[in-house]
Amino acid sequence: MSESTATTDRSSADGPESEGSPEEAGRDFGRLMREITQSDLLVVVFAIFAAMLLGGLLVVLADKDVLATTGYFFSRPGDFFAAVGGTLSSVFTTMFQGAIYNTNASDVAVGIRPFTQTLTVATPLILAGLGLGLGFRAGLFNIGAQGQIIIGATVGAYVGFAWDLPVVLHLIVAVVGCVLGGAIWGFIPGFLKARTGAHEVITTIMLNYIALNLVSFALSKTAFQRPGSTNPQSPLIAETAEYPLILGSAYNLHLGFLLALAAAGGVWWLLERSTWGFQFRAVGANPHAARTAGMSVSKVYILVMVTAGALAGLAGSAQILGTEHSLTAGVAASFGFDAITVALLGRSRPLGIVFAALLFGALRAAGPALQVQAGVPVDIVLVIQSLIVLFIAAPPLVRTMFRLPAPAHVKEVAA
Amino acid sequence: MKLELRGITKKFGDFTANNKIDLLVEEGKIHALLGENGAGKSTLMNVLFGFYDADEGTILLDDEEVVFAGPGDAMAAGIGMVHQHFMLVPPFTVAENVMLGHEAVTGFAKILDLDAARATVRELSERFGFHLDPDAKVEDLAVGAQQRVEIIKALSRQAKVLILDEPTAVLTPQETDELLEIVKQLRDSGTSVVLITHKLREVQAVADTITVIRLGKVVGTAKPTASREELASMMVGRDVSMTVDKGTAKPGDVVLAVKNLSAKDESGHEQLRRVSFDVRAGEILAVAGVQGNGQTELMEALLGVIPTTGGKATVDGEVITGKSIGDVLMSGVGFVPEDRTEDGLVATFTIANNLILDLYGIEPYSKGLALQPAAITEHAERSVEQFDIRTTSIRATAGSLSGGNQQKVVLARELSRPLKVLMASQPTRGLDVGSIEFVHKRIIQERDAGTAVLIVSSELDEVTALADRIAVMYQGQIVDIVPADTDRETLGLMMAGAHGEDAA
Amino acid sequence: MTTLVDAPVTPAADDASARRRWAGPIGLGLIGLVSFIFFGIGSGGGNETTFSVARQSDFFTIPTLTVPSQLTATALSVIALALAGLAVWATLQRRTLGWWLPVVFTIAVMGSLLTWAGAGREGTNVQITGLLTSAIVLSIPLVFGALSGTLCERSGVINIAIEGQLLFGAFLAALVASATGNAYAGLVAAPLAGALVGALLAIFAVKYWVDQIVVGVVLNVLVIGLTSFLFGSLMRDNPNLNQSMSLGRLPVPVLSEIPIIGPVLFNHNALVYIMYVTVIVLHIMLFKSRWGLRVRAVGEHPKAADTVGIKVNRTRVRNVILGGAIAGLGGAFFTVAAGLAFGKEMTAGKGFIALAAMILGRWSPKGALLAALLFGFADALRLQLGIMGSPIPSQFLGMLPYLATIFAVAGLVGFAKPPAAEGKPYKK
Amino acid sequence: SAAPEATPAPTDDTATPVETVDYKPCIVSDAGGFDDRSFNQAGYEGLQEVVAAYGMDTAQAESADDTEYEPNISALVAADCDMIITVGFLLGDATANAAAANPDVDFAIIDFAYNEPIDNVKPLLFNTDEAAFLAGYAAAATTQTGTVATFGGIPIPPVTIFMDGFLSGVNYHNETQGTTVQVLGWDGTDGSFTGNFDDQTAGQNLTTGFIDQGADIILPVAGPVGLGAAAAAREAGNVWIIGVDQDWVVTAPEYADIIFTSIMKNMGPAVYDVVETTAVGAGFSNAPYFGTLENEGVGIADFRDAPVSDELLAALEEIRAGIIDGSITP
Ligand SMILES: Nc1ncnc2c1ncn2[C@@H]1O[C@H](COP(=O)(O)OP(=O)(O)OP(=O)(O)O)[C@@H](O)[C@H]1O
Ligand SMILES: Nc1ncnc2c1ncn2[C@@H]1O[C@H](COP(=O)(O)OP(=O)(O)OP(=O)(O)O)[C@@H](O)[C@H]1O
Ligand SMILES: [Mg+2]
Ligand SMILES: [Mg+2]
Repeated sequence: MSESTATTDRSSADGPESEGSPEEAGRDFGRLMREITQSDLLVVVFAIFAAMLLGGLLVVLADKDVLATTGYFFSRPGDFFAAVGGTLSSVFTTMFQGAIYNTNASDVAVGIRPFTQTLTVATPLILAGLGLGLGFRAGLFNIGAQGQIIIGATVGAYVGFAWDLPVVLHLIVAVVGCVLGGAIWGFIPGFLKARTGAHEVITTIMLNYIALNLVSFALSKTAFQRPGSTNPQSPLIAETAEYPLILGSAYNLHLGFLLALAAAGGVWWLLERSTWGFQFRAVGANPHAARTAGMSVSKVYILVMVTAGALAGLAGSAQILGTEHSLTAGVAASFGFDAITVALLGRSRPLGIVFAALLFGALRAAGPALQVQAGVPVDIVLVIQSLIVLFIAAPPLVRTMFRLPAPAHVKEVAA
Repeated sequence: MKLELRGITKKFGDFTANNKIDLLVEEGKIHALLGENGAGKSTLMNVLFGFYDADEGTILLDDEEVVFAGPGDAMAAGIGMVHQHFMLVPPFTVAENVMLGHEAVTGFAKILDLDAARATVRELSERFGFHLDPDAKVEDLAVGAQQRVEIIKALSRQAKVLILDEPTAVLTPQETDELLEIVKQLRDSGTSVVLITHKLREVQAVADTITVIRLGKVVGTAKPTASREELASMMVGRDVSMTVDKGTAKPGDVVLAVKNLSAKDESGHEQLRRVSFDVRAGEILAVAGVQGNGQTELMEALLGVIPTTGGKATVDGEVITGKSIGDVLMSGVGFVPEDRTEDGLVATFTIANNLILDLYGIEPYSKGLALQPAAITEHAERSVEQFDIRTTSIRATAGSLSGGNQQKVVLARELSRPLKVLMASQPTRGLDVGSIEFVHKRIIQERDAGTAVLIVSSELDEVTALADRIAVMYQGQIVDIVPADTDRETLGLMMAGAHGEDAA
Repeated sequence: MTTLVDAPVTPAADDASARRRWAGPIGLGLIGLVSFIFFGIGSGGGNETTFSVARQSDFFTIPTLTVPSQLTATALSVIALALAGLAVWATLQRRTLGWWLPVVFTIAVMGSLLTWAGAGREGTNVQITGLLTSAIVLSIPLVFGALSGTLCERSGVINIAIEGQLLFGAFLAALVASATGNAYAGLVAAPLAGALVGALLAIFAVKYWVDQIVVGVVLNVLVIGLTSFLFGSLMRDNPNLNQSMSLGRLPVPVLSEIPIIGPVLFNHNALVYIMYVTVIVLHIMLFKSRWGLRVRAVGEHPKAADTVGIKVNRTRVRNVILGGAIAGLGGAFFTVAAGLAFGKEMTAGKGFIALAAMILGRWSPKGALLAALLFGFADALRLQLGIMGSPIPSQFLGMLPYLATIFAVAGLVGFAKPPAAEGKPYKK
Repeated sequence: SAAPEATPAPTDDTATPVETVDYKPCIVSDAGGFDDRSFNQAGYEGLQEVVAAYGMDTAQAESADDTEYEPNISALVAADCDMIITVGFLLGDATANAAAANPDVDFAIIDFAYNEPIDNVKPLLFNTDEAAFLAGYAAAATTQTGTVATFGGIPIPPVTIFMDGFLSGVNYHNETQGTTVQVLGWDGTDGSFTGNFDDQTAGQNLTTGFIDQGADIILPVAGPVGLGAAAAAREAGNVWIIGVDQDWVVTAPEYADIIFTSIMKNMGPAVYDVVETTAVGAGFSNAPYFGTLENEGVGIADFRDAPVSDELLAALEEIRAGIIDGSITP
């Protein structure tokens, strides 16, 4: 039930009543009602609305059709507002059609494709986000997911195209490869922090760049290139190493997504229900007390970073075994960095991270449609996406903007 | 300056910490505010100081209604406060902390005039017989020393109304007397003082009027002439025995043996020099001494928080020095740290979790990797009820508890498993008389159950009340180990370095 | 630099402190050994290395210096090893040696590396002056960025938006400079751009308690999006709004004519001199002035600051805006100072390196400068080796600055304690 | 839709089209984006021209990163594009998949060829090294210091092919004319790279470094980073820059006076032709298009201010002929 409160926890230090518990079912119901009226869900809806408006206006400014009308604005203001309205609505509908359901699709099967695309894109974000969230809970600000994804994907890719193994086994070995790769890349900063106190922010940033150079180097060697080509692009991985498509070949959604959900469950259990997680959270909240209580802070740091790396490695597997199937220097896209926002938006709670990742997935999935159908320049697409995130991260702002009631526990401070 | 509070109500969420409290402090009077832990004293003072804004009620200074947007306004209005939870910036030096907010500066770049600040600190600590190095970093100071800084900080501002929230909680008897003298002087020079303390002797010594609050309400006022028993029962709402009745100890064989133990602190100074002593099963050895004479390091070295540089310590013949903290704890050592908020609790964790902070790894709280929620809850509810921890729920965060109740959480945790040795630093710091009585009972119970108990306390009353034998520490060494009935004066002298026999 | 070796304070470091003392010496030893084997022996007998310290632009022209590669590289490596030995001894004696040791050590190793790199190359010789000059130049945005981060975090606000502030500064500088036809106008505009981003960060993080890192990351994306869009539309349609304007050099009289030091330190554009001043002023203000004391109090223990009447959130807002302005000023480096027109995402992640430099410099302006210089030097070295042509694959050369940083933080700096209240919104 | 105007083409103001053709050619960029001063931009501008000339409808999708190629192509397919031009080898797989899934859509891909041809994909390839060879020869003949230099963004074939051609051009001059001009920054296998296509200041410092080593003609193969090189050259004086992809005298006029020549890779015209022939001409064929000196798919721009002798120009003409008839291999 930490879960149920997870997304609404403002921080683990909020009000004296930080947890619900079975035996308080009655009060829980009261709280539930409170949370619905004041919940972040409502805020999210309004946040997206606000961001859309702002973003929409930007699109309008970026749109010459509309700008044209401003010229003779005073003579025929109607045109202007018509144009503005037109652009706005096309942006709204396109985002919906691009990310959730394609309303002008011939049949449902086609109509839901955008949604499956959202889930597919969310997969690596969930996994990497879980890793980072784990670190944040333990007080480690790990921004190394990018590098961990890259190394994981590199190892996995090699297993995928260079070895040939029987069906199921090949996939398993490839996934393990990704996990190991990521774990090793996570171990380094964990170890350095534990042994020398080296700040993880520095080491992880640097390791991201190093990973990028490593993969570029690998791709400059024939062992990683396609026969007869010198392009920095690996051969396609064997089909035996690919994640099976769970909805058939018409959709990109692959097994990795289920794996991600499972991982979310696992991480929740690890954090909230296991002795490891208990130590992680204790060290994160008060290392002095944790140490006095006999926990080994260094061990926790290493453990956390390795686990985080492994999860990022899994995210790498979603990329290489799930969608890309061929290793390039850009295999990690910007997932490693987006995952930071995802984890923080999800307040480092597994369920929160899943939701945040889905939001990001939807935003990314809507990108191409926005460009092609609504003719929104890619840069403005970026802006709209970031605005949505910003507003969603700012419930107090959205509340003031839309006069929503503030949740009781925000006022409280654990002195 | 005359101070009046009318109908102050302060709520935290749905919990009411102050309920329509009226309080009148006459000009030039010392007004003692009594109440058990969690009664709402600090909250009330924080409201007065403008740190919390009250949900209801008004504040009047010299019959003028005032509204404080923040402590800044309060100070501008002439109110100064010594906070129970020190408001000091750890990495700053004493001087910097004292000057913060009303700095002496030179030049248009407003460069700090640190010498002026140093001077102030020296001059004040002269006057109060505090020994403070203006250039010492606060984070390196023992809690007692930090308390002195907090006091100097408040006094250096020449407040017209001075709020003292448990200023003597961690002072030595001598320091306490000095402080009370100052307070009297201040009163005579017209300052109004609100004094919060759990030490009734001090109240009787200096208070002009006494107000007692319980569960956030004023339950009455009393004359300084009232007996300690009367005051105590007013606070707690039941009769409290001021003296611990403990049977004579029946020491068994040596459990904790310390041989020539030496240790350095983090800054590399040797704080512990070849300390040796034994504690037997079923006896209490109390370490007396002025704060900062190595007691802290002794405890930390025994637990393994700081590395030892020589000697060894054994529990039932098993060496514990050099072991990991976890192993030491698991070998049957219970530890109550000196600084509970820093080392004893995780403020953002639920009470339930704090109660298993060092037990999470053992049955029944976990099986293998898996925590056992049911057991954890059950344990939490048992402890809360046994130790009478005042809280709305075991799921409340430890940070929301009052000082006394936080201490109870730590004790409850450490006493909730079979122990060979119990090591407790300042076990009753900041506790109300009721809780003190309770804690002392529990410690003696533990002794009678055959546990070897090692207590460090700067509280002579506590030392004499609990100890079967008293070890006096001075400058990192054990001056002498004397019987429990040694008189206060002798102890006082020994704490200043004199040996037992020449002292007597 | 001495501050970089004082004793660690928190448990993380306590656990490590016992071993940590060794990380440094061992690291030095290993590097010394590598230097000896690869550069010393590796230089190959008979080869010669030519060092040149003068550039055609210089006032004095100093003849190039040619040395026997193997001998020189070996000698320098031996010196490095000796220093490493000294460090080991000092550790045994529980003594701390001053900042000079790492510095001299680095110089020795670098010397032997360069000797090796230049061994037996007729066409190219080792350009000491050029190397050091570009080290300074490449560190400029890092210094400003790290200063910005320091200002913000000292008051308790994490500033991940440095990248965005640099980029927006670069953008506005180019735009204004081109529009007004005056590079200095751009130099003035840059801080405004940064301050604007800073203000947004402040509003969301301080007023609305949004997670500071989320705001920062989002602001970065926002700035990238906006500048790229305007670059692709506004600036593309009217190229005269994005010309390459240059501040031009302002050689300091006399000083700039000293060999090596002159060209390296005193023959730059205004921005560099502003940088020198900013570092010094900020260092003094932050650690010696009332303003600094209050800022640090707010960042360490806002509640305590509040109880002595310091306006916590006001202080934070001001610092974040000021920090933004400084980063924005640093952004001017990419355009008007470098004499370049604006280009999409031209800051290329420098903001994040600056963030690392801030931590490496332990949240102090002086430290930020040193850390940034370290990185700038490693970066310049990487370019120099590429130019002279070296057997090291270019991708590994590309790693050099990052590896150097990791070594510095793990080996020399070790544990650094951030401002305690960093990242936590102040709610009462 | 507002698409074409959203990222306006230089040809916005072209006269109203002669005729209106009902054909919809579209384009997907790689992660470089349509203003990369390189093949994305060239391809995009070529498309805009042909679209404007024949009043065609069009659409484009810029890829923010490698994961967006496939979604972007499908979005264009969904937008009923008749032809989709994809830019760069990174889009190779995505294009092949899309082509297989949409046999009725024509594709053209720049800088990439498949081992076995695909019916509805036309590769557009460029023997850039032929042109670079000429530039190299000219540089070797012109350098005062006997040192020329080149550097790249990242070591990938589309970049290194320039450096290869340049290098062998210089070497050819050394062999035939007995000079000992040396090339810094590329030895045929590895060399100097900024590590990305964004960091102009890195290019600037790299160039300054080359100049310190005496180089007086420099070939930056790094998109916008080349501008950093130009700035450094301008600052140092007496240093020439060789432009790439397009004629920099046109695309970077402010540096016109220090542009030695440009190694042109005429992707714009190539795109124009492919679209034109498919839409209004002979129709689509998947036969690869090779840009060569012969068909002027690649070439070098005129030496404007550069001090080149008539002998050199003559020599270059011979070499061009030699390359075309195969007697000289770049
Ligand atoms: N910030 C807070 N949030 C929630 N509850 C709080 C907070 N501060 C105090 N409380 C609660 O209010 C009550 C009064 O606390 P307060 O600190 O005033 O007690 P006190 O009289 O000072 O006790 P002590 O003698 O132990 O200091 C306690 O029950 C405490 O748990
Ligand atoms: N309702 C409950 N009943 C019994 N045990 C519980 C209950 N809730 C939590 N626990 C135990 O306490 C452990 C920590 O849960 P809790 O919710 O207190 O931590 P948390 O709220 O996640 O901590 P934080 O708020 O710091 O993240 C759980 O793993 C479980 O073992
Ligand atoms: Mg919780
Ligand atoms: Mg209190």
